[in-house]
Amino acid sequence: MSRPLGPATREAYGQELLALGRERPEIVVLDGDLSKSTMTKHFAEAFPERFFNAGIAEADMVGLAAGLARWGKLPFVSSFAAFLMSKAFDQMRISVAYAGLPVKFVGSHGGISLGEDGVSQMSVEDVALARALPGFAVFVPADAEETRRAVRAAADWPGPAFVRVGRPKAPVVYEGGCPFQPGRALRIREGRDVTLAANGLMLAAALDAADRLASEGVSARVLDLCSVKPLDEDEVVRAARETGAIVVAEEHLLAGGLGSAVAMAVAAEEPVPMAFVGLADTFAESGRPEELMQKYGLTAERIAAEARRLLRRRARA
Amino acid sequence: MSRPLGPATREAYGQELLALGRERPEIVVLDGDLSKSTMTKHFAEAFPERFFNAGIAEADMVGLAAGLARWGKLPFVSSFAAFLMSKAFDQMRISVAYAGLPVKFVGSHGGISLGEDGVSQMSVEDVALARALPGFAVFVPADAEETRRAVRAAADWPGPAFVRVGRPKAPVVYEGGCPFQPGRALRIREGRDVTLAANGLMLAAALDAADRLASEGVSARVLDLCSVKPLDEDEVVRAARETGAIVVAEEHLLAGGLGSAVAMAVAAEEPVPMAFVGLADTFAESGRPEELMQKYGLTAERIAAEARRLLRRRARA
Amino acid sequence: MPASPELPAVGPASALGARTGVDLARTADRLRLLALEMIAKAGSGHPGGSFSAAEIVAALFFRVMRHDPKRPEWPARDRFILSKGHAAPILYAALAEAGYIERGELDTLRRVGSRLQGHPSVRDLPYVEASTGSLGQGLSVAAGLALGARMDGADVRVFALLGDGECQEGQVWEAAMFAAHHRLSNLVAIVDRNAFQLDGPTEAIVALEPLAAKWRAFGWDVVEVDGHDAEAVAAALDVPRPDGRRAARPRAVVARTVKGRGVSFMEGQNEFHGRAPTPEELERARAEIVARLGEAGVRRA
Amino acid sequence: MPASPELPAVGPASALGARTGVDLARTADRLRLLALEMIAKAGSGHPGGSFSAAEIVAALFFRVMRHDPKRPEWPARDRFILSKGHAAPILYAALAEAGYIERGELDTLRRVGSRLQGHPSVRDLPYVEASTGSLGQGLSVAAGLALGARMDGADVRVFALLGDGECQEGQVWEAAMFAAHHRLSNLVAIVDRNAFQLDGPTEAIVALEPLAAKWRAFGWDVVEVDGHDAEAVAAALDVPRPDGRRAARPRAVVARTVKGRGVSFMEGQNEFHGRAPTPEELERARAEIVARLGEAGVRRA
Ligand SMILES: Cc1ncc(C[n+]2csc(CCOP(=O)(O)OP(=O)(O)O)c2C)c(N)n1
Ligand SMILES: Cc1ncc(C[n+]2csc(CCOP(=O)(O)OP(=O)(O)O)c2C)c(N)n1
Ligand SMILES: [Mg+2]
Ligand SMILES: [Mg+2]
Repeated sequence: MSRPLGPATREAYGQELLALGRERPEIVVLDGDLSKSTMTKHFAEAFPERFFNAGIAEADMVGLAAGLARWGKLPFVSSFAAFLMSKAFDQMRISVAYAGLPVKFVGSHGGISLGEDGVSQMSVEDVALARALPGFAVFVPADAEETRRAVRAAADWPGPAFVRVGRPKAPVVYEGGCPFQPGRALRIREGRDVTLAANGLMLAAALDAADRLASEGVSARVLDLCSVKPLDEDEVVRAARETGAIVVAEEHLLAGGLGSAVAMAVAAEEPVPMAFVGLADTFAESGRPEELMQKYGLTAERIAAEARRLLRRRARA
Repeated sequence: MSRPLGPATREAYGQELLALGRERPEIVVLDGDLSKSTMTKHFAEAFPERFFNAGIAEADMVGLAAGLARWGKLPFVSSFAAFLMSKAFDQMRISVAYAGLPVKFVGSHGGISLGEDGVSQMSVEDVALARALPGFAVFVPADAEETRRAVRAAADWPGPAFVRVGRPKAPVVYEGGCPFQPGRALRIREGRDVTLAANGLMLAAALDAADRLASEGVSARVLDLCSVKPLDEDEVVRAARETGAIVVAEEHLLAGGLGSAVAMAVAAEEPVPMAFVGLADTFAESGRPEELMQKYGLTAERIAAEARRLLRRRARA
Repeated sequence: MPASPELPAVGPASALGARTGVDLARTADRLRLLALEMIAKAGSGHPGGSFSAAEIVAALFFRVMRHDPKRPEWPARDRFILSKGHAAPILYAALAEAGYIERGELDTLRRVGSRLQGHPSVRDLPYVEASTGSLGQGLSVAAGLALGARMDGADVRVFALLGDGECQEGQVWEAAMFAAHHRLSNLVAIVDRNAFQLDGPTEAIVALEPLAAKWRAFGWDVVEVDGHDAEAVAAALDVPRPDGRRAARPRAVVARTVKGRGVSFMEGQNEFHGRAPTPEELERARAEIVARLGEAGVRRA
Repeated sequence: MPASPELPAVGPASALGARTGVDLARTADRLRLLALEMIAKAGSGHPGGSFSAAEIVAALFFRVMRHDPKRPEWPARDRFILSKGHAAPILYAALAEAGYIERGELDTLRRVGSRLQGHPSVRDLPYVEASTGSLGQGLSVAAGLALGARMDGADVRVFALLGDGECQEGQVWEAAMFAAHHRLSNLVAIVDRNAFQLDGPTEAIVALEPLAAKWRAFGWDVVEVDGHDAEAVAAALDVPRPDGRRAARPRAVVARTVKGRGVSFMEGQNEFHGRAPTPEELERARAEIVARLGEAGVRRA
């Protein structure tokens, strides 16, 4: 990627959680024996009496958080996104979502870019699962700055929320602050010919793709859809209307992810040709993050190629 | 619903499992203390030595099945769809899907039509979760006849599979046998003006909606998308091209369900206006099945209304 | 102000000791009667596990727990979680008997729009702390409440009622391990040891014995008790308040019970795990309970 | 045909008794050396929990288990599941040492396209029975294999190696309860009791003690053993074959170990739970192991 690398989004989470902890005494934090990786360790060091290590027992951890929330605390709960969503989905469903409790989940090591540890630790379905929890907000920030905003927004969100953060250093997208708000898409680049919508690490890739396309005379709009849920349907539909084609890119399975949410919104209001960059029905593997992103097609080149394909098709039509 | 009621799809499952058990000695069945409800009891009575009650321990049950499959058995695993998918997702992800083992999951009491027991027992996210498991086939049969075919197809499917069956008696859609095949949509009614695509109990509702529309001079095609995964993208795209509008109906959350799969296929190849009938981001509640279907908009009227809306919009355009 | 046996005072006005006047055995039967009628009216529900828990729930609501029906969200209330959520009817009966909800509302059980969901919903009802129905989750939520209470130095106890079959869920043991580690002595787990789960006897399906030894090995202070001796149950449940002498361990009460207890033809008959009585069965069951209560007791129920 | 200490015969040709000639202590160190180099080359991985398990894995692969590297899918093989999947390097070392894979392939650990995934993948490697890495799942899969073996009357034993931290997962206790209920005496669970999990000491995070009592209360035949005394470990693991005298209970071996064992500056140093050695650390660690093995032993490793 051509953008300078900033801190990992998990590191930004750790720092922002520490800051929030200073401001809000009701915040408590739970982790599932991964505090050194999820970066809740910063909070744990500063507020040991408000930090609970649930051990390797994710289901119990989510129930504990529900109880703490019902008591009146504001719990943040972390683990790898894979274990958080996959091992405790039913607890989120009943103990948290159905109960309507404001528990905040931050899953780290989202996507395949965690690299060498491989499939068991990779979360490529967390967004699909979180979207399937009524009342949950779902945010996938792109860089450190946006993570800080998203974590704060999660704390303020009235119900439960899930935020996905990542392991590797993240390309800087937002230099002078990020105006992230739940339910709002951020149009970070204007464009007429095609829209590139993305979040997480794929947002920087979308910007790079837009650069490439610009050099070919194609004007690509770029939307940051960090707020997967609620989705800014208006802005998405506007993009469909004004640019006539949309490529959605995400570090996630295509099934149930961001692309599917955008596809439904667009189909309902302003059907236009779309393309989807993400993982088809497959597991990834161990490897260096960049190599994996390349091998599994999560790249700026791929986004640009899909955009070109949509434009060619429009030209033919 | 206006179609005659036949056996519940869970009952058809129980019977077909028994038949399969007679034919294939390698089939073993596991249940999570719900064999009287999931109807694996028929198999359990006939083949007690090939039936294992895992107790109320769904995660372990899925792991046991993985071990049995690795040993060389062909395990069918049942519980309520809600507990099966929600409590054992990670075990399906790693012990089954990543391992590529042919374990067959049949979740009963899918959807909200289980009625009085209420939210905790209702599964409205099972299809989204199953779709997010690489290599899984996902079938949602509409009636007893189709269930028999789908259960058999699951047994034959080379990898893992999930089949959703339901609690209440199901309207008969297939009288003289059902030609269900994985990856094949069934065009059960021809039509030119709009396509109604559905599965499970909503298929009968779609047929009823088509009847209503026919009486208004609208020719509605009806597609049975029992095979949610693999999805018959060709037939779906053909429907888009030939009818120009699609309503998708499912007894499931809109997030990550059948509608989202169809929306992506259509957007990628032949964008047309679509409407989605299903549960928005909400939990249902206890109540009589018909009342719930009515209250949450899972009805023929609603499908017909959405079709009319799409047609009016097309007329205006 | 001593409470009358008919309508026991459960609020803070009544000192705990004063409530020893309540006839818990009769109260338990009154809860059974309400639960029975509720389930019959709804046409579905779980009598077996409601009845086995009647004395436990009676002891909690009308003797052991500090709570005030006029202030359901009173911060100093003791908390109760029905982890075996399918026994909702016995909880709803207690909520009605204590005055949290109207007696008449019990007729709405399991109907569209009702607050009386098939399984308890925290968003719908007063004095309900957790949404349950998916087995295995309640003890974790209870431990979270107990932890919160301790963080804030609140003099509050938390009670969670579990099924024995439910103890097959691994999450129960996760919660047990965590609670013991954190020495949540303000937490009490009660296991309704009725020896049956949905498909049959627990020991035939996945055996739980030695159950008390399991809880002990997980660090709990275990008391075994006859779950239909309401006074004995109350004594076992009434752990010292956090500000009192600390047990330093959470307590598990293994209450030996009979599924369907209180109605002869339901006792140990697991078909009544989850089905409503027919009209005839309703009458027979009603007659049995009424015979024990006497007409006076019934009028109030 | 007695096996040579350098390259122990592990196939069926060698009667079990004949394999007592293998020097398990040396073999364990050779596995450590391979694991160390593999992790260093990969630049990431988990030395701590690989080293604590070296004697256990050595005892299993080179003494206790019946298996034949020339026939990885031999139906009569004993099965092994590394439930604590992050210790993959010690498993891969054993697979190489036994001859299932080439020594050179170890250099591909964690690289794109390699069969040596960060955590074991059943689809990729011979003599691997389960994909692991998400903790808590292996014992259930092992119980399923043991059950399948028993159904078919196969004379096969199944071994699952768990972390101690991993025993905080409820699924482990679900599997324990099921296996005891079904008297899966052909199943052995080994707990690598190295007293550390990722964030620190197990007893400081969520205490597991009394761990042996837990397994016992869940119906297992428990043996505690020094996990670095490979001969003692082998003896504890070598449960009677199903056709022999039946223990009628599955066995749990709680192996007391030291995390990072075998490299002085890694022992009990939990930072080496999940990080690769630096080049200098690699040299120091290598030197220590080599000193124990002697040059002859190293050449073969
Ligand atoms: C996770 C989960 N699995 C399955 C069920 C279905 N179910 C409802 S009640 C029940 C049996 C419960 O047995 P037990 O805990 O002993 O309760 P009791 O005997 O007191 O009714 C089962 C399996 C459920 N509610 N939740
Ligand atoms: C379900 C799950 N949660 C969290 C992790 C992350 N993780 C990897 S290793 C580890 C610690 C394991 O401790 P233990 O089981 O004691 O293993 P050992 O000490 O032998 O390395 C954790 C928490 C995981 N792999 N799986
Ligand atoms: Mg019971
Ligand atoms: Mg350990």
